[in-house]
Amino acid sequence: MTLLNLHNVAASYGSSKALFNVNLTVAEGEVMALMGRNGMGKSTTVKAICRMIPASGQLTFDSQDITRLASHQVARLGVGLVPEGRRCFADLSVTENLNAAARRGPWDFSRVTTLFPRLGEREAQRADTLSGGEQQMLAIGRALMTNPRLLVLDEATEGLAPIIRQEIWAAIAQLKSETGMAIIVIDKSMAELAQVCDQATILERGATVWTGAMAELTPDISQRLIGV
Amino acid sequence: EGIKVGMITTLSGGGAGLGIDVRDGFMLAIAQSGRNDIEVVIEDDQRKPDIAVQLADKLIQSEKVDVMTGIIWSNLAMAVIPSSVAQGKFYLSPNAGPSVLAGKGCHQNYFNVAWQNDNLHEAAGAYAKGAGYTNSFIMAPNYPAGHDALTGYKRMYEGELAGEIFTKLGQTDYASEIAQIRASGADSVFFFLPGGMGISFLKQYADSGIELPVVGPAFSFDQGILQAVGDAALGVVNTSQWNKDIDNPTNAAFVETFQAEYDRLPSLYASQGFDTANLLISALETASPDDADAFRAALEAADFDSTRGDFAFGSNHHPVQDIYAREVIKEGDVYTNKIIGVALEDHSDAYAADCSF
Amino acid sequence: MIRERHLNALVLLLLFAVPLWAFFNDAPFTITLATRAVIFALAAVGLNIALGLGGLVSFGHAVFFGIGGYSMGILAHHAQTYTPLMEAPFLIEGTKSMPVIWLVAMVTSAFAALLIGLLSLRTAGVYFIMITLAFGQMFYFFSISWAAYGGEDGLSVYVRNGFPGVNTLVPINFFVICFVILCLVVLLNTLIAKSPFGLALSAARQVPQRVQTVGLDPNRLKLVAFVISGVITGLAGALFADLNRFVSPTMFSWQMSGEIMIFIILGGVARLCGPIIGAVTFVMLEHFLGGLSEYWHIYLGVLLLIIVLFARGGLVGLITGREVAHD
Amino acid sequence: MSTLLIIEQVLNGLQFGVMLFLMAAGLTLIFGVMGLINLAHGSLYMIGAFAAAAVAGLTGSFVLALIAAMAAAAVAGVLVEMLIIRRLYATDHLDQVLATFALILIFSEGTRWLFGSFPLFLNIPDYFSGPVTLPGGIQYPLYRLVLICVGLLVAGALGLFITRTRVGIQIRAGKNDREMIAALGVDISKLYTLIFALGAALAGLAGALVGAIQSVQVGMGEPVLILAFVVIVIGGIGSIKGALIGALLVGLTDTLGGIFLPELFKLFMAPSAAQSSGSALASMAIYILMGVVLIWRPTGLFGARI
Amino acid sequence: MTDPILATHDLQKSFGALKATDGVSIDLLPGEIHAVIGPNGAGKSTLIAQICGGLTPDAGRIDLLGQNVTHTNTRKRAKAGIGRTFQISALAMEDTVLQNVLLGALGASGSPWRFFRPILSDTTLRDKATEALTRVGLQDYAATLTSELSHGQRRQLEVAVALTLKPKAFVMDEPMAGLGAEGSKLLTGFLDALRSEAPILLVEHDMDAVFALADRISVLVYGKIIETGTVDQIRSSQAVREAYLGDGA
Ligand SMILES: Nc1ncnc2c1ncn2[C@@H]1O[C@H](COP(=O)(O)OP(=O)(O)OP(=O)(O)O)[C@@H](O)[C@H]1O
Ligand SMILES: Nc1ncnc2c1ncn2[C@@H]1O[C@H](COP(=O)(O)OP(=O)(O)OP(=O)(O)O)[C@@H](O)[C@H]1O
Ligand SMILES: [Mg+2]
Ligand SMILES: [Mg+2]
Repeated sequence: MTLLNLHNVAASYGSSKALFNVNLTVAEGEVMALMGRNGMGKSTTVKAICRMIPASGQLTFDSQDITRLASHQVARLGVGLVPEGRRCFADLSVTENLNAAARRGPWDFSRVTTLFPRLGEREAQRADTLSGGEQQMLAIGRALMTNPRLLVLDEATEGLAPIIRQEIWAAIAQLKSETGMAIIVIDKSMAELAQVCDQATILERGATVWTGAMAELTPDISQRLIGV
Repeated sequence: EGIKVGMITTLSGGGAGLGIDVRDGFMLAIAQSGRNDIEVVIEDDQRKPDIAVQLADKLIQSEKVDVMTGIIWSNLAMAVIPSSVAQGKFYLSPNAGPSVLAGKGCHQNYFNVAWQNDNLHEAAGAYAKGAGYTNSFIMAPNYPAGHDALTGYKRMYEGELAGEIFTKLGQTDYASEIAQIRASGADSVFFFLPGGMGISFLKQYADSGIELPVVGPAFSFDQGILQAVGDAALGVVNTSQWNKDIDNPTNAAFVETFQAEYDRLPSLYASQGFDTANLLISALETASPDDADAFRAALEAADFDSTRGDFAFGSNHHPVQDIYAREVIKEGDVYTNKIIGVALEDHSDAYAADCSF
Repeated sequence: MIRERHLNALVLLLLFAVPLWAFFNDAPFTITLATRAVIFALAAVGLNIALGLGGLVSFGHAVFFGIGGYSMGILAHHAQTYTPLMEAPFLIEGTKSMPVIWLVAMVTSAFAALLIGLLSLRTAGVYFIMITLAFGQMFYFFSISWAAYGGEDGLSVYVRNGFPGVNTLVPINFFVICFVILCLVVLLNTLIAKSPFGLALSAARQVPQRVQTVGLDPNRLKLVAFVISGVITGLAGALFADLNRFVSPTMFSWQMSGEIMIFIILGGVARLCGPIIGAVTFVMLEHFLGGLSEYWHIYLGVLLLIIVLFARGGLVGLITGREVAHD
Repeated sequence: MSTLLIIEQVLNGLQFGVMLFLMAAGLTLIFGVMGLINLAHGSLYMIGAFAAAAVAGLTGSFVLALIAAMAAAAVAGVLVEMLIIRRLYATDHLDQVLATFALILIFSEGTRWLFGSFPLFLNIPDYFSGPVTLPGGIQYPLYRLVLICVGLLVAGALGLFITRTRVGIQIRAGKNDREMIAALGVDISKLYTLIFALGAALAGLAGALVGAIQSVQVGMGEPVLILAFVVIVIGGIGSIKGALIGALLVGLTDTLGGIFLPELFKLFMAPSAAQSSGSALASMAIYILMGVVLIWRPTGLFGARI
Repeated sequence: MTDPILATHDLQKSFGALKATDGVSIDLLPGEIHAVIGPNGAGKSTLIAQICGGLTPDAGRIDLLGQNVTHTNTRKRAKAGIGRTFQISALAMEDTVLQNVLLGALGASGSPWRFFRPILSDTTLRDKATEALTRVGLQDYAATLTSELSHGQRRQLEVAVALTLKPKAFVMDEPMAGLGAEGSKLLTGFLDALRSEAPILLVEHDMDAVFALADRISVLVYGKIIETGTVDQIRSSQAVREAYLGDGA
């Protein structure tokens, strides 16, 4: 069943257009890689989904039109965002960050701290004094605490130690297999993406230029569209 | 052809009540005179000196008024009057009377129809002396008019001082001053705290349980603010050159028509505005401002019926008048004042000697 | 939509043409009003150097306005009473000469700005706003109780000060003096904005840590901007005092600081002519609304609200549209 | 000067401080938490006082007057937030300054238009009026003791609200990153309206409580506004604890400065001149305090370190 | 042996009870790329902040070109030759790309006290700036507002600004962060060439880049260097695997 669908989506920052024609479909339980070179509109697409910038075209989530909803309404429908650059709440402690927008469901404080023990160790520390990696974990934990149906990870492994990165990929795989959560992943590590993702969509200059099963993404296509 | 009067007064913001009363009193007299050749241009100074200066420029330069009036506050008066009279205009002050303008800085075209700033305080001092107070606690805000007030009181009072305090201008909490009064062993309290400051002080003073007699100038007991002070003011003695019960026909008619016209009791300031207009009208009967010398002589004669009864100008164009002691009473629902005696008779001011035109 | 550069030229032209028209049509008060607007604009252009370029939201610029005012007031007061300002250790006399007064106003403002800036720049953001306000209030309360120079009553100067070769008593002459100064300062502002200093200052406003890592001291850049800004506002204060022939503590009041800031916001922050348009608009609103009703402040308030809500980037933003990249 | 008098003056300082806190509490919420410079906060204080005076005049009940004060201020606050302020969160502080300055003009003159130019009457209710005798024989007005208690109570309740409740956490999160908290599913604009209403109601309450011992008049809000800003900046913006401590510091400095500075000057000056210079310095005292605090700790006593 | 360009000796820095830097001695030799890797929260950024002057160490010493700079401020260290890039981009977002680079050139020139002549008419500065932009491949974006750059482009700009300083030593905190695979590859090639200009102290989590570039690698774990060595030594170290690399690399 289709969970999220973007059809002919366009968006702009003020007068400069960033998205022209994005088409993207995520089915329930599916993990989708959103790929493209730097500046091609991946993060902008995420913002459009989360209604953080005005967009035109058609966006549906769970067969509901979300094109005109407010940001918090989309989140409540079940979109959990781990934004580019983490954006933890600087003045809040780790616990407060996690609890701020928590919603009922299988993911709670103890489950998140089991996934990321380090967050448990630093539960009273202010977010702005956490190390970069700790902040990244916090951002993921925070999104999980809202118990989303679709988790959006925008460069969620950026700046993490390889060992933690592995943990996060493992966690994504675990989420996929155990909870059936749908996930959109933006990441630069092709190898890992290839392992966990079912589908892939590639953007170029704000438009979808390729979409298909991960397995069909040949080195030749990726060389041309992503550069590796 | 008619004459043009420029009135700069405070009509908006915190101190607007005073300006509105002066204006209403003034306009009432103009209306009653039946003269339609007097045009009054009214401007709002917002209680800002630089705005007042600018308005004066406007009235003189583009309205080309003959006579100016209206300013409430001494600091605005100091900003406007010297340069206006220097440009040959007549200025009739309905309220402010800073000491400089009564003494060294006096001017032949400047007439004060209300009082010299010290007058009411002097009267308070005289009353205190007469009432047998020997150990007063005195208090005023720390600015020139406040200093003048304490000086004025001390000039007539002659007793000991239990304490002398300068408060902050605009202060609203007087707990610490009240504690000092309680501890000082004073037998009476004199204060000059115009506007909201006086209301706050009186309410807090009444609530403190101190029962020492209080004396002050009329400014904190004027009709406009008495209602806001309420019971706390009852029985307090204050000094004023005017009260609504001064027994003369002009005053009785004034009080009645003012009430009928504006639906409120006239205040001290309204009476001053009214008298100022009547002085002007009386002078216009005999001369025109175009003939400055004749007009000045007509003003000096002060040949009009004042709400205060006898009224005359001293050598420095400031009033020579009786100043009364009044007591705050309640008439039905309304707080008002009643005259209980004369504090100073035919009083002029301390600066006249310094004045030579 | 017109280009901002054209708008700036138009504004200055109009600002000059209107009083000129008034001069030939014998409307001296219009000239006075225009002079007032020009002086306020000058004060605001001064603040805009700190605020617009340097991001220093000073809520205490009335300090410099007042210092300028009192420089004029005190010097002229001593000159007109023939009393020396100071006898020991050396004799200082008052003066009625504008250039001298301006110099004194600018130097004293510079000192004050240096001192206030040094202390205030330890803080940032809202704390900076408030600490500058605190300095403003200190000066205000001090001037109120400074009996030697009139305290709250202020100081009157009976005759406008002189400028060599110009009869300053003629309103249009005084206007021209103020206008020329304004133009010079606007020119200075343009140059600064494009200069190396301006670039560094702009970066210091946005990313001080970056400025440090390229080897520059962001606080020193800001301090210099603050001093330049204070000097200009101080000069405006001296002119304002001369326009009114009067100074009083209200020149130091927080409302004054607020008004100077409001001129800028109204016109458009960091826009070259924003402060000028803001000051002119405000003076005109005050003048024309003032006669409408006793409650004219309500109209003023509503108009200002409409401007904030619907004109992003102030009036200049409204007229010229979106801000374009600097060239 | 006797010890007793000094104790009484300290009490006065505390009481003045608590009074300032009532005003500062609402301001620090709106200013600190929502990041909004609300110059019109003083107007909300004034609205509270006027509403209280009007209702007390009509009904004679002080309790009703207090309720009316909070309600009127809250309603005004909500209206202002929904119609105007809401559009300004995204813009910088300066637009807020101009907009709320405009609001001051509208509120002040609107109030004058409604209630006239003269101060209104609002008095302490009988059951709180008059002095009580404290241990040691100090005669102290009961109402002022009540004020101290109310202020401390509000301080405690607010502190708990902001640090312990979920709504409190969301509000602080919104302060850091409004867009992000919304993207996580919190309706931040509703939340902000609520906070604004709460802050306004507190200002209204302060206006009514303080109005009973001061004068209820147009323009009463602005001087307090400045003091309240001083308070929250000394305490560190956004910190309720800071606002309380800042308020007490300012209250004590102001009260004790007004007494002791002139005394100090009398040691080496003529009494009258000492009075005058002493009180001149005293009127600057709190600003000097603020300057010193900020130079020592650039983000106030309890503000976030940068 | 050649003298190190940059060296720390037994640096100590604690946050409360946490020893973020616990006796770190590390050096940077001419012409080399010395990578510092370690788990998140190990203290890498804290170490960099101390080297660049953002934090003052509790104890220990920092030498730059043989001079003790432990107690000089950021500005002086920048002048003395440290070129830094930030982990989270610190750029003037309202200014254009060119203006950001010009700032670097201006800083290097050391004299911002010029008020009257437009900076753009200063061709020396302008050439320097354009050259730096060209080297990172942003020459076409000179007039773009920095806020309109994508994340990856901002990282490139960070490096460009450091280039204009012509530093004696580069200190880079995760320059690859946020770069796409292709971008990383390009930057890797670029840094490889850069080392001949000045040595680089590189903090990076992108192991492909680190292994491709580093002459030496130090592994920082909870404030302590547990190992320093060549790529192969580090790769094969059991301790490093456990603490950091995991079994993927
Ligand atoms: N706030 C903004 N204002 C204006 N333009 C922007 C803004 N953010 C991004 N852009 C532009 O929109 C385009 C798409 O940016 P976006 O951040 O979506 O790219 P991306 O694919 O996520 O790149 P990256 O991999 O570098 O994160 C870019 O060209 C960028 O310059
Ligand atoms: N100001 C501070 N107060 C308290 N703890 C701090 C402070 N700054 C950093 N820390 C802590 O010090 C440790 C080291 O942080 P640092 O940022 O140096 O890590 P890092 O090695 O750069 O990690 P990453 O690779 O994730 O960026 C972390 O545990 C962090 O939480
Ligand atoms: Mg992105
Ligand atoms: Mg780090």
